[in-house]
Amino acid sequence: MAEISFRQVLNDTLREEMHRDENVFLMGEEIGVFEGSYKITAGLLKEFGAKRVVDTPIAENGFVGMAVGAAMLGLRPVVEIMTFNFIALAIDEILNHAAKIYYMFGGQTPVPMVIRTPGGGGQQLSATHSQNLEAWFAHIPGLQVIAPSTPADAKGLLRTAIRNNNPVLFLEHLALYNNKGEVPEGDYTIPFGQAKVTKEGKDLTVISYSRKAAIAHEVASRFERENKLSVEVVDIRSLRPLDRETLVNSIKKTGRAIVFEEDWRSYGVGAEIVATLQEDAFDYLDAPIKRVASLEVPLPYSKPLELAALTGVQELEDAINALAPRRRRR
Amino acid sequence: MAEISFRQVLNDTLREEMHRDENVFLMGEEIGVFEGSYKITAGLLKEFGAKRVVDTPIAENGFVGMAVGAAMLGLRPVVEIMTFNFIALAIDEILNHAAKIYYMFGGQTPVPMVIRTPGGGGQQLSATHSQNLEAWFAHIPGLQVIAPSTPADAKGLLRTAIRNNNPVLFLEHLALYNNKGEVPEGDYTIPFGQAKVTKEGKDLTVISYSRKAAIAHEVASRFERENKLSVEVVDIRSLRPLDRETLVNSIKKTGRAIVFEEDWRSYGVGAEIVATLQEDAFDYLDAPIKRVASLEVPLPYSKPLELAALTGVQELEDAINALAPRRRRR
Amino acid sequence: MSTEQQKRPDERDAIVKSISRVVTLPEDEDQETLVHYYSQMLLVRRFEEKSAEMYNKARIGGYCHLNLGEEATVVGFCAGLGPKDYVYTNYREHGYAICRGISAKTVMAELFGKETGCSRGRGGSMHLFSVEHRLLGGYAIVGGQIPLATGAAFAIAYRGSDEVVVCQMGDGTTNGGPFFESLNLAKIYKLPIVFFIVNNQYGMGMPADKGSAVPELYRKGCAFDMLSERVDGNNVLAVRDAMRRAVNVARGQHEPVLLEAVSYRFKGHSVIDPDRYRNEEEVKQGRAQDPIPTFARRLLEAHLIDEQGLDRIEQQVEREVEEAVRFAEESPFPPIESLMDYIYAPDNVESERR
Amino acid sequence: MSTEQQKRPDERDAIVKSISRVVTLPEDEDQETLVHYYSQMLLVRRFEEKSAEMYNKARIGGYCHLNLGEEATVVGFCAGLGPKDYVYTNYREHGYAICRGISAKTVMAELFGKETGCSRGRGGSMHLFSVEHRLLGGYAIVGGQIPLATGAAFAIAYRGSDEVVVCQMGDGTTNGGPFFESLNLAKIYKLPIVFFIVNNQYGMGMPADKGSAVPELYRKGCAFDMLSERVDGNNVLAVRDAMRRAVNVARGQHEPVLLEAVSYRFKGHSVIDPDRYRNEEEVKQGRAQDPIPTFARRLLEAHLIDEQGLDRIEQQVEREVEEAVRFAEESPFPPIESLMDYIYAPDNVESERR
Ligand SMILES: Cc1ncc(C[n+]2csc(CCOP(=O)(O)OP(=O)(O)O)c2C)c(N)n1
Ligand SMILES: Cc1ncc(C[n+]2csc(CCOP(=O)(O)OP(=O)(O)O)c2C)c(N)n1
Ligand SMILES: [Mg+2]
Ligand SMILES: [Mg+2]
Repeated sequence: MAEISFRQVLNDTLREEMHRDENVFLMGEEIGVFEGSYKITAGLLKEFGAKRVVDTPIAENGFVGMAVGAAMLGLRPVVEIMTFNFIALAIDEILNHAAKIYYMFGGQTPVPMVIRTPGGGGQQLSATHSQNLEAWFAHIPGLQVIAPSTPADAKGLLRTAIRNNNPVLFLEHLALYNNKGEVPEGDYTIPFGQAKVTKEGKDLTVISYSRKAAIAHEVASRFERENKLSVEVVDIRSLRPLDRETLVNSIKKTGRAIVFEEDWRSYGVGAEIVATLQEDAFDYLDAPIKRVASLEVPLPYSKPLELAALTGVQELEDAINALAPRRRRR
Repeated sequence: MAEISFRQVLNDTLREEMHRDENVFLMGEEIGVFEGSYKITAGLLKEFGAKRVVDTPIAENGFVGMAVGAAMLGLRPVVEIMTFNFIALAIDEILNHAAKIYYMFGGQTPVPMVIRTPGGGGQQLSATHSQNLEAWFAHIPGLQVIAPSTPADAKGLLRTAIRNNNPVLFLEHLALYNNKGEVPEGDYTIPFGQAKVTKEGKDLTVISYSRKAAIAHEVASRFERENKLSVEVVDIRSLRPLDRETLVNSIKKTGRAIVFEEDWRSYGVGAEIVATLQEDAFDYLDAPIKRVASLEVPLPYSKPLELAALTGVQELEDAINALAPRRRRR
Repeated sequence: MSTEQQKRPDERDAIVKSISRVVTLPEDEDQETLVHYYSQMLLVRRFEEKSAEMYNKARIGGYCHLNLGEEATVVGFCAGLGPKDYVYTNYREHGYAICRGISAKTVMAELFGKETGCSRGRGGSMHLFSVEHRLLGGYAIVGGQIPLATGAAFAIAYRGSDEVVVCQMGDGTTNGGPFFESLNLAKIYKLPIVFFIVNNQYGMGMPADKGSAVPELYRKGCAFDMLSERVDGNNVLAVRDAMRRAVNVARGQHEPVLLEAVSYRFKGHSVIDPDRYRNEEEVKQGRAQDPIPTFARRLLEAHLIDEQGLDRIEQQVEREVEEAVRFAEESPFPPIESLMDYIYAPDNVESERR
Repeated sequence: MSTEQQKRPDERDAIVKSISRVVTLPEDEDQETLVHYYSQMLLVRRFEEKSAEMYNKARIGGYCHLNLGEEATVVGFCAGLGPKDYVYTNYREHGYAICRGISAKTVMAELFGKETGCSRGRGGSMHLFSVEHRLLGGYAIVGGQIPLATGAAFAIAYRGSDEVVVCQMGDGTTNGGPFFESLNLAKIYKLPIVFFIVNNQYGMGMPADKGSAVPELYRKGCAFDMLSERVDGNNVLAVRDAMRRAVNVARGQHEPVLLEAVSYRFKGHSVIDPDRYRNEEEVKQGRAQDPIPTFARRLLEAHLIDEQGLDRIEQQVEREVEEAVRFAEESPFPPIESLMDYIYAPDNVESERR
């Protein structure tokens, strides 16, 4: 298998899906002439023309709503919202329209569309450009929320998203775009609602998604090499629908868990994971599940403050060491 | 003490605060001539005039943003968003501006404002007019989220909200407006971040807020009268800041808890409560904390379906009976 | 038809402000059609009166917004469209659904929340929908339907087919961002869409000219160099003709058009609104514009119908409405087991190429 | 000053499209002021060049948007304001901060993320702020600042004081809902505000006339019957005078005004943008409009300064910028312990009556 970057695999997948189905088109700010703020759509305007790679003005509510309407007539829009933060301006069309139209009208019109958007902090983009709002969208029935951590998953899940008949929020991460990984050839798809054990372990489980899942995997692998603890890593991948079974099974095995998330701790994704596990795996838990999340502060620009606010490798290692069943292992 | 309705106490409190401080003014759709979609502002236009009771066009992003700007200059806007659902159009000004301006600019300008809005379903208002999105806002550092269940708390907390120097989301509930209760006279205020044990009990704890806390209190009182179980009820009242201590202390006493919430279960308020308790009271939990929440569906119009989708008295009683420590009590 | 020359020589679209004028009917109109418009207007009127009655009997729940007073606008709107054109509306859409061809029965059944309703009882009064009749929804978030309609027009242009989308909205909706963003998008992409403002002069209690910086709402088109026109919403033929002109431009030139029909809301904002905030004299004048008797007079004077004919129509309409209520009453509610259906469309439902 | 007669007899606000014209300086201008404008423009130019250099040296992080090419607009904008007027801008605001009187040192310190920065290092390049200088913030959500500025103007009207708010924004921002909603709100409430569009002809890679249905952005004011004017953004005096006229109207009549300055973005959207999407010839022409040498020539020809004078200014400016960098370098980062400060304002901070 070839080693491909996250950015490249997204670009390839969009191209392939556009070739496969003429109803698939791209829409968003600066995705054409500018080739995307993060170059995910590089070359696609040249290849497919302005009909299928649509540069929009800065009107998130307007063009996201347009995508919903186009989907109602059977097109398959793939919308790029330049960064996750700007979705705040389009939420009405997502919450009250995209997610409700199929149900509210008694199942007469599916809304097959994808919203791609990169989230995440760590590049000194300040408070309004560094947010992780995935918990909001995972809360909404009618939506599906996907957050891959590897190029392979990005390929398989983006294909599934584009072919799915319902609205999908496909969450990317600024700091993942340059990550490389092996990617299966061909028409590779991954069903929604399947978490993945990316590393087996027996002492404890780290549950994560998107960029933090990639970091968790590195940390766990290092712990193994340095034969410290045996850490299992579960990549949620799909926040809605959520794969409770895979999570529960891992806890039944390890009895201990950490949720590693980049969003704000309170009312974040980790809260749901913890609640789910204590409901379904209560008797298997040897210790409280820890949440390792970012500090609850509007992310500051100043580098030292930003570093202190965002959770990372150090916080995860400390949590693993604190939670590890030392005595039992003697 | 006088028995006053929730609606009346909100109206009285707004009037009193407007008399107390000329910087306090009201802004929103139909709050003046129309006297409010739910008549909370009845009579205030006549009393204070159009300068301080400002009818706005249908432009939530615009007038909520205006309130933020007016607050930056020292006014104290109290904005009504006709129903919680429409806040979707104003989220950018709340998330990226109201909640960040004080921090992002290094503490130079506080943003003292209140957004009042009624949420909740049960009146056949359909999918886009029946939502409970409080978990979204409770997730945001820089905001405060308040959700009273009694007229007395509404009085004390709304006063505090208006006098607070930071943005507050003050959550009301359509089905609470006609509820009556005793209300302390005078300049009664309640600090934020204090949950309240509204009924003492020993068998288990029901944790709730807003309308569901009122229902929980009724159910628990009936269980006592019918000397069934002894149910403690904790009204969170303040979702952000959250009073962990009061919640934990109740669990230390009862060992069992139910979170009773009207919002969608996944990634909702209950998830945070459960996560918090299993972190801080893990060793005191005799059974998994149950979440009794609404079904995850865009709320249907048809009455029988709507009733089936919303959680209520029956679901709470079933949960209490299922969770109760029967054997231990023999 | 630009903002400069929106007055037409035959004055059909001229604004009648206070006095209700009886224009003699043009020669070229055929009798059947004109009588049909009358009976449609009457059907909407009676249907809405019945809806209010059923609401007060608690057969209908939630919010219920009526087209009372707007019948000429509603009928003219639908008469100007082709069968394959798409319609998006706000929540005040009973009349549009009926004139679009959805039977009064299935509309009433929807208001009753029954499985036989046009949205299977899931939507209710504010959310009528029918793929078959190309009514792509009544929406209750003010302005929410406008970007959707713009996107539907985008899909038509993308496919190169020749339908047009017509997006209805109220006067109060034209002060919101979604309205302005959509007009700009429709113009830069040259989309086949008509933005149709029903200026019933109120958004709940807010007078149209108080919430908007410009009282003539069609003038907002100037910010987008958009063809814009205002028409007398109490004149069914003027509305129909203006709509035809607009639809022709949209279809033929792929140019969006902004159309404003000036009408009047006879009653409160919704059935529960006691309507205490309007000046009596004004309401009297507004109701004096009643498009239905006015049009009846025109038909009588042109000898296109006689009193008996009008009575027959009255009876037919009454029967149709009674039928609708009976049908709605007798229809079953959706089964509780179906509560979780339709949250997600299955993979096999290849979303229809409409 | 209505949209009809925006051309002024003295042509100061006429648009110079391709050739850069040397207008002789009007008599009534005093030397000091004119020379001061020149040195301010040069200061902005050198400050921005230095910012780019520091960004590439990784002293500055995040996004960094420069005013290169917009100096006449920036200086004219600030010259037209009174000291008590409030300014809201977007994220391309270094020049506005400096010309508003915030020292280059504290601005550069902010870009470095230092405690001595004008936002205590919390905001960075996109979020400059100073209560003292009444710069109420640079904002990075496109359009987000417009409702805020409108609300600030509301507060002024509420208090009956006589300041004016000026809200700067880019061309691409005028296609979004917040822009339109704010103009309508400002007009119906009669607020003392000037909406100032810097049409630098691009929103990132999107040409202004591609994203907007109307190429002349000031014309969007027509949808609100708002006084609107377009001015040559390369002519510092024309911008200042237009701003003065606008501010006078806003202050005196509490009428909002929409002002558009046509300028040109010399470089990429931000420092990291290689700017590959623009046509070379066009960029050459745009840069040929460089307002700084043009203005220098005018000063020389009017004998208001000589070459040595220009050199002295060049040196002063260089020194000021070097000073700024040194100050920023030497300033401390905010202490980690202060991370959680300023999330919530304490109760005792009675929010200042500004
Ligand atoms: C975004 C949003 N804000 C507020 C409301 C509440 N609301 C429902 S209808 C209405 C008035 C709309 O007036 P108009 O556009 O003139 O339509 P009309 O009711 O007159 O047909 C308002 C404010 C809403 N449904 N959605
Ligand atoms: C709501 C929102 N959408 C998109 C962006 C990304 N973005 C930042 S600047 C910009 C272009 C703005 O262009 P213009 O208004 O002309 O201002 P200029 O950069 O030219 O000064 C875009 C799309 C954003 N910051 N906010
Ligand atoms: Mg109206
Ligand atoms: Mg620009």
